Amino acid sequence: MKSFDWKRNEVLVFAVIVAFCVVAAFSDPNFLSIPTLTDLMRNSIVLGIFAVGAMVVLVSGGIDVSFTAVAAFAMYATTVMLRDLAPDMPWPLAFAIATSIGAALGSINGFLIAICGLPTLIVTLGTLSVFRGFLLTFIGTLQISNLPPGMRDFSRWMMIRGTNSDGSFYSLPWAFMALVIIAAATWVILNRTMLGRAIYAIGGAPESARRIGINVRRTQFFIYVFVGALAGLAGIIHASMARISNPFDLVGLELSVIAAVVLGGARLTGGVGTLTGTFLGVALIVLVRNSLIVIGIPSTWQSVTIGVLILLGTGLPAWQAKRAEARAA
Amino acid sequence: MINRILHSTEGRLAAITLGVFVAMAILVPDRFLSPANLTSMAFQFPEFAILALAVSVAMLTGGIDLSVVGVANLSSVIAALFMSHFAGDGQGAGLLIAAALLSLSIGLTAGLFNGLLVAKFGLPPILATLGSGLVFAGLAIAMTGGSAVMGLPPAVAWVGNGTLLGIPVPLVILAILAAGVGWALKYTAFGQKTRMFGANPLAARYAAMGTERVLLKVYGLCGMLSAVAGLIVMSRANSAKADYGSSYVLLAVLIAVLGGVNPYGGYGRIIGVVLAVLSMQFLSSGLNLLQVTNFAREMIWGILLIAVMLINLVSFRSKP
Amino acid sequence: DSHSKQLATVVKIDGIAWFDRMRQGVDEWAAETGNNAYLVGPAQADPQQQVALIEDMIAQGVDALLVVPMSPEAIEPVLGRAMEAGITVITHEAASQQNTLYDIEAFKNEDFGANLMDRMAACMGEEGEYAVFVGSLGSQTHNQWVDGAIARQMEAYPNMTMVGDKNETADDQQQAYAKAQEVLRAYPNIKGLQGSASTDVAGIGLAIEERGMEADTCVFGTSLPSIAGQYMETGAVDGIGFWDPKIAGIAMNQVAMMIMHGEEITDGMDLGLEGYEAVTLEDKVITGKAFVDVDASNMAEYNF
Amino acid sequence: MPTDTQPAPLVTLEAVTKRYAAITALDNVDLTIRAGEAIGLAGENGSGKSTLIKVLVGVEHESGGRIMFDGEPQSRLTPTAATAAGVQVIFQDFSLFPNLTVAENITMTAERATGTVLVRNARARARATEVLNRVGVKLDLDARVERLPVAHKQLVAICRALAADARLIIMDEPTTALTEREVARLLDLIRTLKADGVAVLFVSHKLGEVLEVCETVVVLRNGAKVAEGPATDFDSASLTRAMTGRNVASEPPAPLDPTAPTLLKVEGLVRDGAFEDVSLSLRAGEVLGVAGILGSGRTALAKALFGLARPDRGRVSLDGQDIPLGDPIAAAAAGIGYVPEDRLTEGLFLEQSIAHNIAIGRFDAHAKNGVINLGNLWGEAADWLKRLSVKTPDATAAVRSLSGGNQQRVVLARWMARQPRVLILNGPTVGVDVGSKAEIHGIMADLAASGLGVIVISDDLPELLATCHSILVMKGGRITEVVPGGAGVTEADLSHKLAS
Ligand SMILES: Nc1ncnc2c1ncn2[C@@H]1O[C@H](COP(=O)(O)OP(=O)(O)OP(=O)(O)O)[C@@H](O)[C@H]1O
Ligand SMILES: Nc1ncnc2c1ncn2[C@@H]1O[C@H](COP(=O)(O)OP(=O)(O)OP(=O)(O)O)[C@@H](O)[C@H]1O
Ligand SMILES: [Mg+2]
Ligand SMILES: [Mg+2]
Repeated sequence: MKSFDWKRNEVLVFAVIVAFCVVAAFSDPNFLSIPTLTDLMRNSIVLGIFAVGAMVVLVSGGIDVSFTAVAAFAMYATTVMLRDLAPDMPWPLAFAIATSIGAALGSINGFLIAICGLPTLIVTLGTLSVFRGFLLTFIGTLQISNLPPGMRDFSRWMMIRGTNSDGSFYSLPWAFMALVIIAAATWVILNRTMLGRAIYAIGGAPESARRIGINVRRTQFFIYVFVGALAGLAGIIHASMARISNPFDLVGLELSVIAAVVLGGARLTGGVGTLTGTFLGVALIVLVRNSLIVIGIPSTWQSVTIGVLILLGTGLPAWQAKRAEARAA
Repeated sequence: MINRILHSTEGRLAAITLGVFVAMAILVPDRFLSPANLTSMAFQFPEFAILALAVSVAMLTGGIDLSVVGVANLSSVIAALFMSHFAGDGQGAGLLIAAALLSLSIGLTAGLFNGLLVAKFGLPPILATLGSGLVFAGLAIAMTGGSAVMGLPPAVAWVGNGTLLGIPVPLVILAILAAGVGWALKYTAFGQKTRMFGANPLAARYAAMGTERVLLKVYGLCGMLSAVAGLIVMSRANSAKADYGSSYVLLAVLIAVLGGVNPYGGYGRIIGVVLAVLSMQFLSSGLNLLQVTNFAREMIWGILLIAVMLINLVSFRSKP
Repeated sequence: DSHSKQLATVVKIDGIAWFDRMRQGVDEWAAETGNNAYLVGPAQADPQQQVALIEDMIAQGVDALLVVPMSPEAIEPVLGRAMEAGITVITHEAASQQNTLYDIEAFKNEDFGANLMDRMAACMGEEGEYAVFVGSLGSQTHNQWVDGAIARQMEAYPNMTMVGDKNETADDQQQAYAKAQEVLRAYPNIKGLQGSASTDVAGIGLAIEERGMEADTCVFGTSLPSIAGQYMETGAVDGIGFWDPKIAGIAMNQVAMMIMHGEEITDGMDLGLEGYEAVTLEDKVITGKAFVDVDASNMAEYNF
Repeated sequence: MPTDTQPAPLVTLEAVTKRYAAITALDNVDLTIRAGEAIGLAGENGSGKSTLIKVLVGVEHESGGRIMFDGEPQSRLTPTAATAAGVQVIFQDFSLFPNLTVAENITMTAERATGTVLVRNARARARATEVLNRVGVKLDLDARVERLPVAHKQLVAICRALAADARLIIMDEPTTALTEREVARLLDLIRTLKADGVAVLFVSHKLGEVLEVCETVVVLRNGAKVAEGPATDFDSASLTRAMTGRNVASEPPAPLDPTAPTLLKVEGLVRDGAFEDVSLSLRAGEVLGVAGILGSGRTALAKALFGLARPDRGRVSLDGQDIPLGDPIAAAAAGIGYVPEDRLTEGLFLEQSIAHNIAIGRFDAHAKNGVINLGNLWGEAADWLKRLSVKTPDATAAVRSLSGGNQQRVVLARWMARQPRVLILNGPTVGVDVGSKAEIHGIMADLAASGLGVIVISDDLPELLATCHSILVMKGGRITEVVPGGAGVTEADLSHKLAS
């Protein structure tokens, strides 16, 4: 039987979330309410999809910092295409286009990493600049706030709707379902297929994987295409929900996303990472970013708070691991 | 001979840098080679070159320092607050030296804090410095409410805008720092240990090398270099602010990698970093003269980075 | 020919609607006057990149530099060098700039903020809680608008109270949205929200729409019809104010040209541009009366 | 014998050659392996054994010659094709996945071979349990492999090969981390496999094992096959001669001077969960062995002495001076050196030069105010290379380019350059060929003769008996007995003391 390991990152992050909520609930009794929950869930959609992708890459022993540029590219290129060529396109088709653009850009990463064998950090650092530069130079820089109707429809399509005691609404869009579906699909791939085993295997020991006949290159290629597709989808969902397609958006989030994933227990050295941990990490980051006012931290201290949180969240487990290692030595 | 040069990473990079320079000189001959442009370039690159130097040193140990800009701004904000507080007393140069020492010690403290996180608490450097960078920048915001600190004594302007024997002071500072760091990495026990630690941290521990001390020194050095960059930025902006140069973090990483520093540790030469900075600056200024949009510049940097990696790859493979 | 001058307009950041509108003005003016005038801006909103860009422009030997500073303090030294090199330097949105010949302001910032407050107070029935948003705590103009608004409220609307600090949105719509959600949760009775960055009201408007609070709240701020239009349609945003960056761009180039031709700028002068018919001159600051009040009723008149 | 009725051999290599740039790792090797046959592959370090295996399973591709499975020529063999043909390998470095569980590791290859897309957990676990029982070890199926001790990792690697329905199992030094008991078990298992018609290619430096279990022995030297014949034609000495081309004799340790002063004194050292109440003393010139079965706490003790782990209680003193515990730098400064178990990850800076690998501990010594006198530093390194006769043309070459025996000498040189008083060697000859092994034993004897105290931890009982003045027997973290080395006790006696 698997025994429960109390020292896992997941447990720690969960404890921090609970502690944060308790403090917030004390300083504002309205904090523990359905609108807070739906706000947090809504704000987790795009970050969550990014985080799933980042986690898969980390598990495979790589790192991807270009996914935000892929998302911005896919999002903006699709919006421009829709606006100029097919304004009445239904949203599923638009989403498919954005996802394919993401996958195509991901395949460029995949080619450089899997086929040419270049280091992942360097490649994605480079493609981050290239994708963003290409987007802003050749596709456009102006934000589009009159989104095509298809995308607007999608953002207004609510899964849950309700009225609060004070008469205001709360709602959760169907876009949240995208996150749920992606999480489920990724869970199946990682935990129930041989492909997932291969991803963990190449993250743990690439040479061993090669020796037992795992096609390391093909697996890596798949991963970067998959992550690109996820990023493309996240991009278009982001634009739909924000009702604006801004090519400057998203880029700059990449390190926070990776921090959230590592907070959730994924290892930067590869081979280890879970979806539960990833979502807990995302939840924590979203919670803190959106609730500092509630617990009375002035915005001048926001940056310090998030920094300290990242340090504590990664520091405590790292320190524990270091001590455990010293004990086992 | 040419073959020999092209067989080393730095040799190829030198060829590329020269190529960029020649290309720009041909495309916009009168303006690119004009003294005004050459001086302008010489004033521009030292600040991010010094940050790239700091990132490179951290990368040698297999780590990274993403907090360089945060440290630079925190130390310059504190130095500026200090100077604006005492500026009335009129002792320009003396005050400047005191402020410089103050900012260096802030840089050192911040760097040692990073070192402590990495060495003692075992945080992955990328996250330790990401988090601490936010903390440093945040402290600078909290101290200033986010606005710029002004009212610096006139002597400050000399650091970023003055010349020494006709050479821009920032360039002189960069030259001294690059030479110093390059020399230290090669000829001092600290430098050799840094490299060896980067090559295999576990073996370094088993060889009874003081790994924690090395890391503390490395990040302390990064912090001090960042503080120097902060001083130059402060002088060039004649003010200090929490968000100056925020786009320089990834640029510094890009330059270090382009300069041939192995992000996984153990290999890297300062000359490579210097060449990478030069090629970036030539490209950047040249493209500005050609009125190419700044977005295209970003794209070209990315392409340059990947191209250099691919060239390295091809020439490694084709070795006999 | 010898009459044609090279004038570089250097803006905070390239590619956004605001400065694209300004570019239109610069390009039109260039075509009209036959000068080589153009607009450039850094790819990222970073004062140091703007400094580098200005360095390059100086090295190119432009005749005039027209700058919309990201951070006026940060570019003091480089503008000083430009002036030493004999370049005609004009700034915009930087009333405190030292190293400039003239700074052009579309209006007095405090007045603009007070005007927004007046409109918001009228909408709120002069009572209730309100919150303010700025793009960054370090931005001088945003703070002047907001301070002007708060001062106006203090003196004229005693039944209104500001809740929380100035909320910082990093000039990012997504952040404004998240901040607005948070404010709405923390202060469920809030009635007024005032934005400063052009994206602030859009982010706030989205949060308001999602909660169905269009009718209960009054949202005002600086923005453009192209950004805030869809929220004004639904009533989530009640009104915006702005000045036309196109005219501001022309004004800068025009003033620079006048100076290079030896003309003098005087108090009460007519620049021949809408909103700048009778400018005031105070020290180096040229101030017009160029603010535009827009709400759902007249937004169709502005296509940018 | 009517050849036409006999099936084609399982595997045939014809004139296989493998070149790495300038190095010819395999030179025209012919080899035939038939069902139910165990072939011993012997050769010094770097003679090409591992390369032969890699070529045979498609991890590397031959530069010339032909490989046939069941008489079918294989062009550009891949690991998948080799697995499909029933070839399984236990790699020298185990090639496990540290981040996966024991069960996942054991069944990974077998499951892949079934071509399944989905993971079948229940089936896989049943399979893993079955194989573990067959090998006779108890391991937690859900433990991550990275947390296992080396020996357990090796057992997992063995189980992985057995889990797939193999027709040929290649074992590249499968017993290096195993104790006598487990080795005996493995050899039994090989006999059973043979009886079931499975062929085994067995690579080992432990010649006794090779001769015990294999019917045919093949010897490689410098990539070429230099001898082949029935195991009964060889004995330890003749096999050694075939491998090295010369005779290697082991000498007993020089007698210990009874008046030699005590160097190292350990009193009541305790580390909870690892070892209990360890006391020992080591005299100048003494070689002290430590023997014990897997997990008996030998490595933990060695690391504690060297400061890599902090003991909970107890004292360690050198020349009567207490040494601060848990601080390797203090330990090294006091004169204790440690040559670790795993050369590749703990010992060497693989991509760095040989000279750097030797000089690592000497930077400070050659520095004045932090500035190194590089001439002296490299001169000293070159001197040590010569003194330990490391075979390399170029001290600036990466240490990766050296063979195992020479790499081990580099690690030894690193410590000798620091002139330690006490040197702790953990598995000093693991994966080292017979020739180099004898030379390393010679170096150990010289060290002792020059007045050092040497502590040797080893699973190789003959090695301990041949080199040590006395041997500590560790069981369950305690020293249970001290036996004399040399001819004082036999290998069988010692083995019995450990296992009982
Ligand atoms: N990838 C490689 N590149 C270059 N040379 C190699 C490579 N792999 C092995 N060699 C060389 O090929 C030769 C044979 O190595 P191999 O590993 O097969 O020896 P071995 O007999 O298995 O030795 P050991 O007993 O140490 O395991 C050695 O000289 C080695 O240095
Ligand atoms: N029966 C056991 N099973 C697994 N681990 C054990 C067992 N007994 C002790 N250990 C742990 O294993 C660790 C490793 O022991 P250690 O490596 O010192 O043994 P060893 O005899 O030196 O083994 P080897 O030399 O084969 O590596 C110790 O820290 C101890 O906590
Ligand atoms: Mg081998
Ligand atoms: Mg051990």
